[in-house]
Amino acid sequence: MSVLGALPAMATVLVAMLLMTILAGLAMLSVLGAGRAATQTGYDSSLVRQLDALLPQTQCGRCTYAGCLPYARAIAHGEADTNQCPPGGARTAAALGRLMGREPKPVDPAFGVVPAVPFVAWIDETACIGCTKCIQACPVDAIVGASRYMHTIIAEHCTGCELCIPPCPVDCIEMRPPPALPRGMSS
Amino acid sequence: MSAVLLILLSSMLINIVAMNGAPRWRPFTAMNDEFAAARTLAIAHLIALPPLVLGSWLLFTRLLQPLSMTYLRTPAFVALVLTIVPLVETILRRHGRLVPERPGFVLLMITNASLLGAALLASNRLHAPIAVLGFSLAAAFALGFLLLAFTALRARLRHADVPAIFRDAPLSLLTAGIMALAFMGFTGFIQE
Amino acid sequence: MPGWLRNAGAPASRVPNDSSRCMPAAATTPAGGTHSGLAGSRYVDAIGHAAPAMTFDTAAPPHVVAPNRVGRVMRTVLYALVPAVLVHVACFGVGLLLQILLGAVTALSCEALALKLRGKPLAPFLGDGSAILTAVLLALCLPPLAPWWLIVTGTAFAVLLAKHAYGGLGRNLFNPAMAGYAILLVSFPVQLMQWPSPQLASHGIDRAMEQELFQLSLPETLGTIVTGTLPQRLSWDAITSPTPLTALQENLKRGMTMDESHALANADQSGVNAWRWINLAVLAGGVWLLAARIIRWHIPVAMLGAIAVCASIMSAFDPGAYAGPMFHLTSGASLLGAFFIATDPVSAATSNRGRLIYAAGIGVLTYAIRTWGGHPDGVAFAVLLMNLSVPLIDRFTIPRIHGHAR
Amino acid sequence: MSAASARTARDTSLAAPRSAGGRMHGGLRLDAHKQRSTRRSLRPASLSDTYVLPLDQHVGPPATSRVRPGEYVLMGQVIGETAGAWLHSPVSGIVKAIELRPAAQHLGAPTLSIVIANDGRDQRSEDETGRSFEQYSPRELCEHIARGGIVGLGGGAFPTASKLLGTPVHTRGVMNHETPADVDGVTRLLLNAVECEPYISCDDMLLREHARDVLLGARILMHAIGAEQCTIVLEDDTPQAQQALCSALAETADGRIRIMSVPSRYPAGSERQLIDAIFGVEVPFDGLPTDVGVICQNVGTAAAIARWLRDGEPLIRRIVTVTGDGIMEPANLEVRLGTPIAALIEDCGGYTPRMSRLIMGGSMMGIALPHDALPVIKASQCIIAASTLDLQPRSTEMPCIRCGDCAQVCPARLLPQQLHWHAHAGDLDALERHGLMDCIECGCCDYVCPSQIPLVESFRDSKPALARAQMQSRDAAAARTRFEARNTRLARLEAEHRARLAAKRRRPGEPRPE
Repeated sequence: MSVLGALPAMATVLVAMLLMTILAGLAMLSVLGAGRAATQTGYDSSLVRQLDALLPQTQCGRCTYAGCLPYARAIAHGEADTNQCPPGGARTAAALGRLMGREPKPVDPAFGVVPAVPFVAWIDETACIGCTKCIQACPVDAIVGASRYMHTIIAEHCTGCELCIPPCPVDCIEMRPPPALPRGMSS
Repeated sequence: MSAVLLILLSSMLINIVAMNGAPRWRPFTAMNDEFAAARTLAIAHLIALPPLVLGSWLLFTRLLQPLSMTYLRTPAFVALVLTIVPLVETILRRHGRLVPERPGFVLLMITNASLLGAALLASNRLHAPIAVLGFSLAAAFALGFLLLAFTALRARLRHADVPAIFRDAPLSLLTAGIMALAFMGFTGFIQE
Repeated sequence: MPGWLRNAGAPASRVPNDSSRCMPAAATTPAGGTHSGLAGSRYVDAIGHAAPAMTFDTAAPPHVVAPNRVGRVMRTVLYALVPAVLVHVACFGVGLLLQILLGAVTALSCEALALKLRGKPLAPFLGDGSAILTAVLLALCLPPLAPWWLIVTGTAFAVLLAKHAYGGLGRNLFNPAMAGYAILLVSFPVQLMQWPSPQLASHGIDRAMEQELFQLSLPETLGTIVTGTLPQRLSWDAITSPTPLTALQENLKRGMTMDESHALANADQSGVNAWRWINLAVLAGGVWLLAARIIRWHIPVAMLGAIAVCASIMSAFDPGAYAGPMFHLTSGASLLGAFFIATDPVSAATSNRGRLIYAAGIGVLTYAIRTWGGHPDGVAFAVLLMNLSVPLIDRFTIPRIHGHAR
Repeated sequence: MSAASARTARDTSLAAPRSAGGRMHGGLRLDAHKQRSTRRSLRPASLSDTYVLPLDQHVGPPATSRVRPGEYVLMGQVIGETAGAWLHSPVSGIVKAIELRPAAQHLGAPTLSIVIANDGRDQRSEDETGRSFEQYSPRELCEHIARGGIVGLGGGAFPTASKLLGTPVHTRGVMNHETPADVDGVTRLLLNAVECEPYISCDDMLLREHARDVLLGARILMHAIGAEQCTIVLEDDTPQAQQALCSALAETADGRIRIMSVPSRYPAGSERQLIDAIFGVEVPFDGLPTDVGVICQNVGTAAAIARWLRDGEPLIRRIVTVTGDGIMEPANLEVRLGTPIAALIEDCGGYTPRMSRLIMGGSMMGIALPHDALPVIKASQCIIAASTLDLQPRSTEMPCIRCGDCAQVCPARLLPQQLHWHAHAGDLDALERHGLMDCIECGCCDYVCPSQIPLVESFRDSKPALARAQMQSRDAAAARTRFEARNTRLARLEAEHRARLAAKRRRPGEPRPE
């Protein structure tokens, strides 16, 4: 097996190694590139958007996350479980479970209990001092009023998240069943 | 021809088990509308398969065979897949509506046996580039149709009051079995 | 009586059925109204009013329902099959009747077994005749002298796995009869090829002598089916002759042209004639089903149309190698498939447009398998393939709803 | 059927009814069972001693009572007020009590009702100004109709005034009500005399004996909504009614009114299907007939409006068909509202031994009542004392074999077998995709189903769940848009605030940014 005879074999092996490294390099480049492209634009994968679409958007924080979108991101990344949304109730828990392919579990009462027809906030206008603290706290702009003027809550826009109760200095906000006004008429 | 069908079916069977077998992430059912995921995957296959099969065929016949290094066929194929699939994903992502799911899509595309099967078959059997292209397009189209049909099928099976022992996986395998029966009708189409 | 009227009676807050824009959702029950439970027909009044003398049962509308039953539908289809069975017996002897008997017994026992396992009531399901219909269709596809275990395994697979594994009547995805036939076709190809040559009464006198020799009496037929062996005086090759489709396929493989193959077939008068009579009887049954409005025209017309179109295109393309439309329509299981098999409502598509696509697909696939495939008749495989794509077809063929743009 | 059919100005010829071109999809040919009830002529029902008037006789909040127990009321005096249509006393007498009484529309469950003891004198309350309808402006006319307590008498019981005020002539100026561009604001009146449901024959008798009231009512309605064209539609199997209407029309010689007939198939009389058959236009699923420029009213409503405007008599009586094999002599009676159904049964000779079920409405959509001690309300068109002969009860339910007979007969072109499949599984998205909310609950699919499945009942039970889910997703979407708008606003305010601070804290010596 003369060295000369072996040279072409050696050459082919070298060429093969070179070829494989080039191909592997290309592969690495595209895998990393695609990965970066996905996360670079703070891009919420469609899974997060689909999860967010299922949530009731009360932004109440009962699921220990800042709002519905953060909770959806937590579920997508597997940090949160699918039964932490009391306002959504059994239907949302089942939909989240089905979407994540897990066995749907009933809502965990530890995160709070919400009545079937959610209550809405109500301001006792005689006690309101117009400090606008609740307006800043309301995530969905359901409170009308200006500083030093009396505030009131638009019952139809209130999602029952109870975030306006703690900041109120005179504690004049309480939760009440929604008024029986015919919803269809007023839209 | 029957060999191709058997390969497709085996990939379909392997896929099915993969689809509802792996517990932690289930790439397929991670979409609330399974149909959208199946459509995304079908179109991804349609885009990925032709360049992949053509590339691996050219690589094999023009490069590895003259240098008699055919043992490098599979690693070359793996490298090719790792190059093409992420590119396909970026193409799909720009499309917006067909956005693939991060964990599920890439892994499924790379580990999809039918891509490897199609590539190996092409390099063994076919000799003209046109035949290779035609074959890869046909394989991608058949796989896409099967994916969509099967997803719609499972959506309907989900609501039927199937006996408890047959629920989910066994019924999918039984359905795949009867489907294989149906495909046996095509045996002998093209004399090998 | 509008929605608000009837729904307001029930305790849960109801939304009237008119479009929500003009009618508000009655968020709470009418003011002051308390709802006493309507215990069956006994009316208990929460406000102390004495229950009136005569009380009546309160059932939900509609109060009048047409006397239509699932059993009636299936039985009508069975009656429509009777002419085909009679002509079949006239041609091939009493073998078919025994096969049907065996099939029906197996089907009913498997159905009973499955229902008992599922804990469902036996009477209504056994009475609806769907299992018997599966058995009869399967028996019509098998050779009359096939061994007993062929029809038994086919029917058992059809009823147990193809129907009850999916949830019983109305929930199977695949046509049970065709699933059973396909499994037999793939597993026992030899037994399925043993079609005896037809002994038509209208034979010329010269053939009469031979007929006695081949005519199998009832006990002999029974013996053949049970033991699987012919009486001494006969041998399988002597009495079997290929069906027109198989004959055509073998001739073409041997390189004959179409005309020679037809000439050969016409010479052997009994073969082609028998099958033509059987198909005529099937057509008669099918048309009667259409008249009885049990099936609708969409599936038969689309399937036969697709076969005819493919056949005429290909035969126009190369008359020597491809048979004309008439041959394809009147041979093999085309007519049986179009009127009795593809129209199985459970495994067919749902909307009319979906049915047209479904049946056209069956027609094209049948023609393709017959012409280029290995099997002589592709109806079974075509039906199974299209059953597979029915959920996909249904998803795209939802008809336009009244009042919706698309 | 082209919408603008050729119409000569002074077409005084005997307007023979022309058959409508458009055919309804599906529908059933049912035998009408109307001969027995139309054999005798119309007669008023005998007066009973107490009248019970429930306060919630139509959709919307119930009426608030304007009388106190013990007060003496005259016939036709207003006793209840609500937005849609007021409530009037059918007789003169003492208000015995305002209490919970079993009501027919709640299947016998009690609801707040006014009980009036009849003193038999029928003293009428004083007439109003007695102006003829031309002197009212369209808006005043609508409000006057509301004061007369007029509601749709075709079974829907929708307050007529609210429907009329929805037409473009009244809403053109109103800000939030946009009339679709393609409708040129022209409203066409459609008087519906198509009694497609078996057993009901009250409109047929009304036309035979009070055709002139209907025509007067038509002219009043055309004035109220500014319509120049009115179409009265009948079924082609009511010859006497057509004859009476044509001769009355020939007398009044009003060229704007034409008469048409449709083949008698159930449910041809449903509003959406009738508008499609007559004008060839489909009412949008989320819209009202006024969106396609049509107002559909029952002929009974037109007659009631005529009596209210001409004689000053509010809606205190209506025609009720009392029929069925369970009653001795079926007939059509002019009944005062509030009369107990038992009194009607006595008027028609009492029950036959074969009586088994008491239905208010037709045999396809009527509701079964627990007993006959319930009052007649504005919406009770027909009382069927059904016997085992009339009823063909449902037998054991079998699984659906997807035969598609129901899809062939569905007038709304739905797929009831798919709706049943998804309703059974509770899959709300698929139910919405297959159009559950467009189901008009006519019962045709139940009628033809070989598996005898109670389809309409399962659809009616799934509709509230779907409606609630749709409302929740609408609210969630609105909440999300408000939440995102708030976040962008806060971010903008924050950016402006920081820019102002940065501008103030610029280092000395830099030129002031002009």
